[in-house]
Amino acid sequence: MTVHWRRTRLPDRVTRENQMQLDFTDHELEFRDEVRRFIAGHYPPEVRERQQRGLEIRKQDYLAWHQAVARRGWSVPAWPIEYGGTGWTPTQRYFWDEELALADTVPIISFGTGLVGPVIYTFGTAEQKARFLPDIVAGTVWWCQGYSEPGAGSDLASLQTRAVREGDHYVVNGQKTWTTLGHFADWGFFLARTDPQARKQSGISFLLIDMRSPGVTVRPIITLDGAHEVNEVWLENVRVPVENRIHEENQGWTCAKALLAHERSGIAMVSRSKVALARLRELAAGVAERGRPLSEDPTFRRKLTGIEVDLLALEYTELRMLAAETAGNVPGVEVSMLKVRGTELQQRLNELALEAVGSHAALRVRATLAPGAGTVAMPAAVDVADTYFNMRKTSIFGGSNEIQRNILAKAVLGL
Amino acid sequence: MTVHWRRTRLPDRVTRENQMQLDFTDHELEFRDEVRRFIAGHYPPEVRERQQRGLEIRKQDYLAWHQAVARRGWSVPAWPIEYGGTGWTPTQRYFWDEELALADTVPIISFGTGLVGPVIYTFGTAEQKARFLPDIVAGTVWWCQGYSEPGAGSDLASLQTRAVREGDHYVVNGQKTWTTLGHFADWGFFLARTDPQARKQSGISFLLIDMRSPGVTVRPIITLDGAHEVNEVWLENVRVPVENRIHEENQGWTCAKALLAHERSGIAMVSRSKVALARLRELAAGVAERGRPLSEDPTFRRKLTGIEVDLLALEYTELRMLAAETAGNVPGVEVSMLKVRGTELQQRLNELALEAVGSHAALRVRATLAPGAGTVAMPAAVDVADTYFNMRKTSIFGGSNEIQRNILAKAVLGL
Amino acid sequence: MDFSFTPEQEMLRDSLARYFADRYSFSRRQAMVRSEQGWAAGTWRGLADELGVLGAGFDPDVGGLGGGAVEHLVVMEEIGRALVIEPYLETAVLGGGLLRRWNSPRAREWIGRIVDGEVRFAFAHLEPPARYDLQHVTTRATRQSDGWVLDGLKDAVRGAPFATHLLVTARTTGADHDRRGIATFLVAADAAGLALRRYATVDGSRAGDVRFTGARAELLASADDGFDALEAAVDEAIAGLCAEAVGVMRRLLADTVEYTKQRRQFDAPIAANQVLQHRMVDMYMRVEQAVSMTYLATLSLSRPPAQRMRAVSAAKVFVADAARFVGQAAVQLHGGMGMTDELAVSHYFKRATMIESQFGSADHHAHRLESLAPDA
Amino acid sequence: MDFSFTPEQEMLRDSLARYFADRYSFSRRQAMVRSEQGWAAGTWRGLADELGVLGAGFDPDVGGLGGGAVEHLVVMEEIGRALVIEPYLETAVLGGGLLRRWNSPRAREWIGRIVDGEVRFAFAHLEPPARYDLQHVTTRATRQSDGWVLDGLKDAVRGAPFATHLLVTARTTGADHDRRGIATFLVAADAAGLALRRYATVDGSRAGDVRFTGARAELLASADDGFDALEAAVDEAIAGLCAEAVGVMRRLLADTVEYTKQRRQFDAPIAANQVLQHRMVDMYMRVEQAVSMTYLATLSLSRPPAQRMRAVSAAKVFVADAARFVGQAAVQLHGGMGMTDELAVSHYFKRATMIESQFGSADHHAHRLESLAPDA
Repeated sequence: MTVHWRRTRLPDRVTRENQMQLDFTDHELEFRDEVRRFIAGHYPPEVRERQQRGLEIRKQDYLAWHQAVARRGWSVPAWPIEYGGTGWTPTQRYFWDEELALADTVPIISFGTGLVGPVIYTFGTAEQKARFLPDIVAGTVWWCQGYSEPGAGSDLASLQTRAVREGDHYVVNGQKTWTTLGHFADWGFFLARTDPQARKQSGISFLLIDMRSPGVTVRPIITLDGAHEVNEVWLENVRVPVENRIHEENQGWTCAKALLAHERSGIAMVSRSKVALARLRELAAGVAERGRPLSEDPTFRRKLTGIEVDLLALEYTELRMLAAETAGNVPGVEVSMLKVRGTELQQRLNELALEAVGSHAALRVRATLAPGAGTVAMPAAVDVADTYFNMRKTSIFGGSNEIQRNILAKAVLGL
Repeated sequence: MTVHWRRTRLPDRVTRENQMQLDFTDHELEFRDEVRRFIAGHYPPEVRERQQRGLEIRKQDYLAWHQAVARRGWSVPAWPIEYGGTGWTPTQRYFWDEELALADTVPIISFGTGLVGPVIYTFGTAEQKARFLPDIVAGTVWWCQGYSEPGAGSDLASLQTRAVREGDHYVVNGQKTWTTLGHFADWGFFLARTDPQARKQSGISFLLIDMRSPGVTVRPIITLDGAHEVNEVWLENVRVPVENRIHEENQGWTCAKALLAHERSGIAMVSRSKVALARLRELAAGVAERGRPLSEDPTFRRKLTGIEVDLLALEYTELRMLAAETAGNVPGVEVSMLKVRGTELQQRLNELALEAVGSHAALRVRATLAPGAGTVAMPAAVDVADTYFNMRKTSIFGGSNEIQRNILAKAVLGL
Repeated sequence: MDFSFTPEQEMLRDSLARYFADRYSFSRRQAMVRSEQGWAAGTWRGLADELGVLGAGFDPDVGGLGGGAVEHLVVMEEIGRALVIEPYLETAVLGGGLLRRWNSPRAREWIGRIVDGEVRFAFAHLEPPARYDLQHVTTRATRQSDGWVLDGLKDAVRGAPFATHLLVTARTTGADHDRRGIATFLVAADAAGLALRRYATVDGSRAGDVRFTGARAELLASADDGFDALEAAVDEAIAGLCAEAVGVMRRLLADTVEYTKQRRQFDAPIAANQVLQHRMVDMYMRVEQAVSMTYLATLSLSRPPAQRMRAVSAAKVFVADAARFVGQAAVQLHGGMGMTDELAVSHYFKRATMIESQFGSADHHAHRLESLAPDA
Repeated sequence: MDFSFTPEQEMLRDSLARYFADRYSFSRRQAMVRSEQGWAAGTWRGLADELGVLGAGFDPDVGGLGGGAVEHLVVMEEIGRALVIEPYLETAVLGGGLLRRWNSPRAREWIGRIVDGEVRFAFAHLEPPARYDLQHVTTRATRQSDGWVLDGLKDAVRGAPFATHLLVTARTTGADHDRRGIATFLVAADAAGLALRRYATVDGSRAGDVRFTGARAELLASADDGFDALEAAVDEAIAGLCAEAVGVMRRLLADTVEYTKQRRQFDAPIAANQVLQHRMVDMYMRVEQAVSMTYLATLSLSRPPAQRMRAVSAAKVFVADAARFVGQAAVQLHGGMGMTDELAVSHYFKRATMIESQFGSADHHAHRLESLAPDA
């Protein structure tokens, strides 16, 4: 049977409205300017100075910036307005992330705002919300995450930490690991097994634990770059009031899943990578062999161009998802792609920086020079190698890139 | 407990004999010259002319060269001397392969010499040896392989072809595929299931079938480059005398395994790739943009250099295995590495050739030009794309590169 | 910012998809490209008369639908998906782009003929030693009392054997690589002084070398300053080519996912192999990002030249690499079947491969990108 | 052609392996490199007195064992395998290579001191703007009535804080990049006019910037024509570095295979993942080929300069890329544990990373390869 095609199957003419377009609205651009002005005017000068001098960023530095943002009312943009959210559009949230990146601010630590906060406002009781949310919004309490356990890795549900009910308390025993900045934490949110007989994901509860409770020990894990960023947390007969459990007993996995799905925005770190690319260009322009700057070496340039192109591809893929979100489509597991490609690009940028500084990459100067001893011959080389080493974590933590590809294979391709 | 180390644990002095060294012996080099002279003097001029004119290589062309080699006594170097082998050292065999490659000869088709021949002299009866081996050595009979079946792919043992014993014959029914140059074949060697109840690898027999037998149909498979190289072979009630079975009934898998392990020498195709690299350099020197030859474009050069380095790495890896073989160590599954890396390099060479000819790669001229119509603007571009397309097979056929990596993971790394 | 298609654009896509499914199935396409002529005029007529799609990118006052670059994107993606060889890119996108810029009564006349399906163009630009340099033009245009005549050789002119007219770049003045002095002409395929040597292309189309010996030609727009318009129209064609690549790659990915789920080996579908799964995820990620880059290029066509060129070249770099990866992976995962002429996958792979170099390779466009200021 | 080790070479390898296993375990090594001094003199003494290995590459008449490049390869591979920071490369290979070429009574005296473990060298060559250009030398050597004095700045001198003497390249004549006029000198680490700024390196060693202000120096061999010898000795050092990389990579691969077999996730060893298996196969293939390239470079050291340089540069290109791939994959497959300072794997990864650029990156050596005729 032949279908009869008629010209009327096509519109007679195309409307010029609602056409696909790259430009942002004036309103959006005004918002961006406002954000830019706010950051320029309120970023704590002493934090900026520590960054510029290459000094370690302390707990109070992170909090100072969080508190400045909170005073402006922007510390939890993605939250429901009733709990302090801004009601921003996805585009506004994107601009906020981008401006923070372009201004090279210290991050607003997301354990409270991005992770436990949403769990509390989604699953918590009115009392729990009233007790915990305001401090998270204000940035007066530092939260940490007690999820991973030694030997569990990406297989989160195989956790061994036990919480045994004794009256109105749980007695918690176990060990957590990879707890980022846990040494700064006032409170932590933990997954613990409350029903040892249940199947893997069942029988887990979500507990909030005061890190000053007796029996809580935080031990540093030094990473290969010499930094203290992650920790082990030991829990020995830690007594946790039952009212600090979020959601029903044995329903912790529901909280955990919700949390993992949250706050994917900015995961590709495009803006941070753009800043890194600009710095890399600068670095390469300052390095020369036989008088020719590395930035003019065709082999090096071609690698930079490859990264530039891939970064654009990632940026516009993220923007497409953002536009879809704006149009009401909640992003799905496709965001795993942003994580995979984003970390691959960050790591390629680190590799090129390492190539740019050449043999000088070997120098670990900052940590070993007496203060005021002056700079080495190539100041730009300082930290390049340690950054390269440190950033290897990005393809491992938060669900390794192999796990992300497994997820994509299953969820997107139906394999 | 501390071990006491004494200087006497080391030799007092090192002997200068038997030291590791790169050079070949004078005797080996003389042999290479002899091979080179033989090829130069005996390669059929009419075959060379067809190659130079880009004409199709016919059955008689392959056989003419095989027969010339046979007259010199070199057609089955790896065989035991009693059946016609040369008794060459691994180095001599390597030189033979290399000189053939450097002289760009048509290959000596290996279905007889490399595959079925060794099976016959290993597992065959005295009668079978006397009947089949001399023709293989002389190059008067063309053999083909009936192994793969539609739907089986790399899972060889899942074959469906049935051979049912009826008196002193087997009646064979089934379908084989990917039979290379089967349309030239006088005889074929086939795997057929003789015991349908047996476990996968058991119950298979190894049969020699006269391709002119009633019920044998060879149908061309045209590959993506438009070439007729492989075929389907249909077997419909083909009667095969029992005396054409090699080894015991149901022991065919033993023959098949022995055959797959055979004749790995030259599998990396290093010498052929060296010739291809030299041609690619020539090609790139003849292509220019704004007056600068592509061979001087730094981006293109860097890719060439990468291939050159990887080719050296493969060559010396093969030579190490060869040296180990010379010293009496039979190469193991490590040769899978030669196959994987060899084909990856061939394919990268094809990719660069494609890049070199640029948009001209689109032209399929030879097949569509009237004879004598002259050459196109870029004669070098002819066949580059079809070669690229054709050579995609190298990472698929003969056990895909994925299967080779599975083998290496299991056998070499114990995974 | 908005990346959604309008209802009209969705309608355009659906109509084309159904039209090609009905009229341009893979087996029909194969029968056609293997025929003596290598093409069937009916498809082009159908696109004009039955679908009216040839006017998608032109203004209503010349008989078009009033669309633009996004409509071209929609059409080209469907062309890629169905492996269509008809010269929409050369005729409506490239030729149309030049004619729109000319913007004269005569140009509107030509556009009307495009919309009505009366003319088909081939782009006769490449000269043997030019490689990808758009400015390398040595074919000479000479003004005579009654018009222009061309002399020179163009090779690898895709679609020339099917064209009614050739779009020919020629030099009115200046040296071989000068920007100034390049103009574009239209020459009737049957003009005296035009000799065509035909041959097949590996991806199922036909092409030819064209020699002009005093062939009469019609000048499009300006004689000496035609290069800016040419460069812009070629960028539009590159964006269209990227859209075609997206259609080709989507099909390669879909076929591969489907095939690996069905094909069993060692008692399991081969899609159960984690290595194959990750390869397909890598294909998927490249396809999705190629889509993004195609949108970027398409929506940048109306921006200032440096921005336009940067977006288009970046898209071509990405798409060329993606086309290679996706094509090779599709064939590899199809195993022996991917090597056969019989399955569609090998033909999509061949088209993907040719798209890599059409209008400039990844390296060529990377170099163009490098020649433009990073912040332009 | 022969790639087998002699029984004496096997004995050398076994002795070193057992010595390092006993005296240089990972935990001892870590305690040592974290100490205030960053090293322990005992190891060097042990290598000299207990093992006598420092003479492996020297002739018997200067107290050596009569070995050569292959003995250096054996030693350096074991150094890589045990992550040894002691300056065998700088002292015995590079310094020894220069001294062997000088071949004077004074040189034999120095060699004797190397064999006896009395001296340790650091190679003070790199100057801030030189990058990898071996000919870029601006440090000045001036002849005075009673010898030479040096003036200039060398930076990133690996092992300088442990050295008894620095091997310093300096210019006796010519402009900054001239081949002629470069000589190598020995300067005592405690010489007047030598100022050292110390710091740690990321791979567990120490380094320093060295300023020479009229420091007294001893000239090795010729004043104006020292570059050929320097270039040859540095090539020997690069071959040695490749051998070290092989040792490092063998350990990275072995640890990764072991770890993925033991580590369970989702109720199976993670080594059951096909993607991880193939990654390890790719590591294995790179390691094996790096071995081949190291043999090629080592056995080519005695060939004519162009052949030697080609083999050495090709080896460095391959080994640098392999070191990156193998190191990154090892950390990735160890997951979070690979990121910790606690396991050996991260330290082997860091050493592998530094080997990438030591004596020139992959791109640098690719360019050197390109500058030499293909058939030389």
